Amino acid sequence: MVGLEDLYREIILDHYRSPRNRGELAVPPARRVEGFNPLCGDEIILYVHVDDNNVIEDVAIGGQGCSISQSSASMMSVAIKGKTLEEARKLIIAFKGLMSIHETTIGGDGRESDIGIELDGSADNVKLGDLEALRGVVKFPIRIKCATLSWNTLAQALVEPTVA
Amino acid sequence: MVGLEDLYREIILDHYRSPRNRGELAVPPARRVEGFNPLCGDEIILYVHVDDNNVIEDVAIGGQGCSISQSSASMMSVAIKGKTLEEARKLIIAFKGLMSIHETTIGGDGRESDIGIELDGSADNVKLGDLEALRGVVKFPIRIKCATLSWNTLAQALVEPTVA
Amino acid sequence: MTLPAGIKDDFPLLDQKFCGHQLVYLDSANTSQKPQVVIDAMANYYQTSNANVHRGSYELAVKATDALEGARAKVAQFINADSPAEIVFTKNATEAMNLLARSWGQANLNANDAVVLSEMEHHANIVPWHMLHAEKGIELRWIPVDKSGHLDLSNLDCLLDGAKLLSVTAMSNVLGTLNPITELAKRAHQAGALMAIDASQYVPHVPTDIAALGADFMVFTGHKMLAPMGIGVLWARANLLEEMPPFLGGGEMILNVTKEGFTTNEIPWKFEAGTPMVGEAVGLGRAIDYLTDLGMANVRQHEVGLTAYALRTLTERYGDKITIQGPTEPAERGGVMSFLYGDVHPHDVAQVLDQKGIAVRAGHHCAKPLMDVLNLSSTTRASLYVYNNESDVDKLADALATIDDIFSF
Amino acid sequence: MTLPAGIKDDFPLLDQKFCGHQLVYLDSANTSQKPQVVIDAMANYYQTSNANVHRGSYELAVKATDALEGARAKVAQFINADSPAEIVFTKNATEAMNLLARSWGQANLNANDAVVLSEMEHHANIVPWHMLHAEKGIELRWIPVDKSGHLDLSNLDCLLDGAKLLSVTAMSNVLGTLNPITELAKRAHQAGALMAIDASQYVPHVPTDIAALGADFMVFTGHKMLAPMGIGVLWARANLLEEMPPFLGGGEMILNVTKEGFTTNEIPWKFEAGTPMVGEAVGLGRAIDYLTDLGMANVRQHEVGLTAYALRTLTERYGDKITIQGPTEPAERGGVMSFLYGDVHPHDVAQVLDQKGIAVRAGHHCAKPLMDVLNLSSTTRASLYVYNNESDVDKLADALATIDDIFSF
Ligand SMILES: Cc1ncc(COP(=O)(O)O)c(C=O)c1O
Ligand SMILES: Cc1ncc(COP(=O)(O)O)c(C=O)c1O
Repeated sequence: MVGLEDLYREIILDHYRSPRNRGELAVPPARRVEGFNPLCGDEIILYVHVDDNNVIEDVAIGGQGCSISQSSASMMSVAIKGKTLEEARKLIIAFKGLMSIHETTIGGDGRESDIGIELDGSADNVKLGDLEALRGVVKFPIRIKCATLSWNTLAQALVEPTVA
Repeated sequence: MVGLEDLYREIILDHYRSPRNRGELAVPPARRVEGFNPLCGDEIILYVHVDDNNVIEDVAIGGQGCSISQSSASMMSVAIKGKTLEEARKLIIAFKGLMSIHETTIGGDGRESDIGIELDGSADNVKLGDLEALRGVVKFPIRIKCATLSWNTLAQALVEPTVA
Repeated sequence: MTLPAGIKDDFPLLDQKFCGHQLVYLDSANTSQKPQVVIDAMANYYQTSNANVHRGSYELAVKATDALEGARAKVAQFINADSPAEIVFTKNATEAMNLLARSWGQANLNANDAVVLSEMEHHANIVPWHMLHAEKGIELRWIPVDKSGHLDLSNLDCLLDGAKLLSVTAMSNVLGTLNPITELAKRAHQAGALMAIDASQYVPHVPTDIAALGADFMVFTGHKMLAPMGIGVLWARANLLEEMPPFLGGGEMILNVTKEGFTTNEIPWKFEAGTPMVGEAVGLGRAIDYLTDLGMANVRQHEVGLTAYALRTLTERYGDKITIQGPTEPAERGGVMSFLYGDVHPHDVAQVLDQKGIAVRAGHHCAKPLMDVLNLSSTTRASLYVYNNESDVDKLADALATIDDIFSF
Repeated sequence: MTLPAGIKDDFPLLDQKFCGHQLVYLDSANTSQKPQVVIDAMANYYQTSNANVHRGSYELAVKATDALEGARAKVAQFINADSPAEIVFTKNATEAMNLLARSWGQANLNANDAVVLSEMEHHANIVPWHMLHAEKGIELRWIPVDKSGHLDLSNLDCLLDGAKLLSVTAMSNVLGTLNPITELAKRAHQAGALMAIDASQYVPHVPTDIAALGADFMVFTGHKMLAPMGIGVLWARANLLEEMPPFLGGGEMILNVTKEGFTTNEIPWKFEAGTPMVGEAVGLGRAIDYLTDLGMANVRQHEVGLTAYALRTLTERYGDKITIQGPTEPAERGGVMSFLYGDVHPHDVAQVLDQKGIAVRAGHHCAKPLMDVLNLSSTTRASLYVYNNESDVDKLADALATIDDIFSF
């Protein structure tokens, strides 16, 4: 039987209670992208500042939402800060891989857009670290969108042309 | 059990085989009205010549259709020829009364229009004569429209303003 | 007790366990469960009477046609319509509202003509009008919602000035508010406008007399009133239907078709293109019989009582921690209770309840403009129907306590 | 024998007597009967999984959503579509064709743009285009039908010249003719037009590979393929659906709604406003499983064989007295046989057959322009499906003899 403890792991609740990297960044040099889950009204405002060496120098998160979407965003911000774009992309792929079961079959109000990144094997040995705690979400298919909201928003931020 | 003999009575088949008053009349002095049952494509062209004394001096029937619609039209032509408008109206009411069971509940393609004549008791002692043979039609609800087609067309002819 | 004690047993789906807990279904404003008699009526239709309607001369086709038209007559009687010819079957309330907007709207609305809605409408009574706005430039005006969850009618005359249509929900699917339809219809008519009501949340719960309500159009949906999905209703006064142009084109709705054009059938068939959902109509007819046997006055009384119990129980146990939207007086509302629990996100509240077998809905309830007015992104919503009882409410109240185990900090 | 011997037993309705005679159902082109497994699947859905879809976070809502989307995936696979996102559920084929005409047509057709139809179309593929003609002044052109019941393509290039869309039935519901869709699609594309097919009579009877057919749009209807009434399908290439404006407005089809406007959801949900018919989708999915188990190639083979038998039997027994419309070669047609019996009116023919328990349809079969071309006001039509066998054909042939008892003169 699937229990709530699979979903609400301690580390997830910790990020929900005390979100990391909350706030705003100056735009530019940062980019600002919004993500939206119309099913539950969750909303994320993501600021990413990529420096000239293609390193994510800073990240900030705004918006509001449920425990899963908020903690996923918080954990993501920690995971990508200081990483290169290349590494961040691999993380996206690895995380989406973790969440990939079921996602496309739920549909209806709020299926996220195709993120435009191939889910191939190239991210197989990426270490997800704390993010592994979100693995339990796949047992609650309807919540997968909550967990992937920030990641889809990040993917969008990284494919957009660099703001001058 | 309802059998075909209730529907296809000998007198009905006789009128179908040898339709009375088939043909056309000169318009004017006669009026020409068309009736149409889109369900089965049956069609009647009715010519009625009413003289100055409000007597139906002549009737003619054109068109084509199934045994029931054709024989009903033929029997009607016999019944109304030589009758006053008043008598013809009473006949319509009496015949519609005979057929009234079910008619409005069938619907769909081809429900006839409201004939604009009240179905009251005023025609209770009108003699239908041979037309009684059509009584069996009510046991075959879908055929009621076939039987009433010519009568609705007649009703229409009689409510229309006199053609000069 | 106004409804039979064993009523839950009529609904096979409710006799299920989820996650080890007996299901407590509190999402009837979303869709209702079906009594076995309705499920059986549909199965029986397909086993004994299935045929295409209005087309065949054989016995089976007559049975199917009678099944469809019999259901139509039941619907007409249930809402006290003048005639079955005023009942148009659609696939749901949404299609019915689109039919109204497309057909009546196309024929009667021009650029800058105003349609008055309220801020508490379901998207079904908003988006079709937005589409007409985009196409024809009609103007939309909005009756505001006040803090108590009622319509603020202080500016109504002004809003209705020159308007062609007032289209308002009879009962809010978020706040539970029952709106003063009779008064609204009167004032719409005084202003020269017609009145449409979205009765999707009303017809299933409140005895409905369309003549007394005084509206010109009404839409509702089968699946919220114990009937299957896939069937909805547009009721309109016959003279309005007569004048409206057709909506969808095809078989059934025509009188004649040539290569040059077509003529339309009589009402209501003029608006029912293609093969209708006879099985669903039979299900709807049976659901109406079931509700009539219960007595709609009893249904309403049951829900008022249970809503009162729920409002009292939740407030007593959770005080300020729980905020229930909409009117506080049970007589002014239906059994739809949207609430916030502390600052726990509604999605998390619903998730925890689900683990206790309690089915509630979290989200915007297809009423985003209202959510904007309430300044909320979502709520948790528990909604009641004939099969719910005080024990269901108690279980909801108990389960809410476990939220703190996870989210209190 | 390509289909199981006991197949009739799967269909409870067929086990009935009318007027003392075992029912012989020969009206499947009108609507098909349902196997018990389909009836059970729907009942089971309502007993175990019923909830509104895409909206609830609870377990039951997930089950219902999976039921709907699972059915969509089955439909996609059944016709070899690229993705379930290309499958839009409607209430019937007629609504699907109206969706195409309204949405794609409104966005892509202007005054004097030509749409090419054929003279053998069902009203569902005529009236929506007449409505666009009336609204926007599009031009309709007609591919003629020749004496053998085939499309006369000698003028096709001319008809397609400058046309925007070719919309043709894959199989005539009156003549049984199978049209050369792959060729038509190619020639439409060469002329710069898109190709739509009305596959209402095709998908139920012939293995369908939409990629091989090469069309851009296809509509069909559940109730003619062993599934319940109340569900139909529009298939379209994803890129076309993406570009098409919405059809009906309401819940489900939106991404966001404000008082100022709305944005649309992704395909296919963009086109599915309001609560969908989940029970019917489940029924359709189960019907597809049933047909897949039979094997669509076997279904087609069975029908070709039985049609050959019927054409032979009727002609041998009644010679010139019976006139069967459409292609004489079984491989070029489906099991739809419209006929005239002497000069007895089709309504009378059907009536006599009904008294022998034989259900056939008499009328214009919603194809009045074709009837005009054939210079007929109606025909009697017997149509075959998986549950029919040679004995049914024999009973039809025997019963026809009794017509003379009444009408020979
Ligand atoms: C060829 C054809 N197209 C369209 C339809 C319409 O199907 P429906 O009535 O289910 O919309 C039919 C059947 O009636 C048909 O035979
Ligand atoms: C007030 C209201 N109107 C309209 C609808 C739409 O009903 P349906 O989805 O059956 O079309 C609903 C339910 O979803 C509702 O609550």
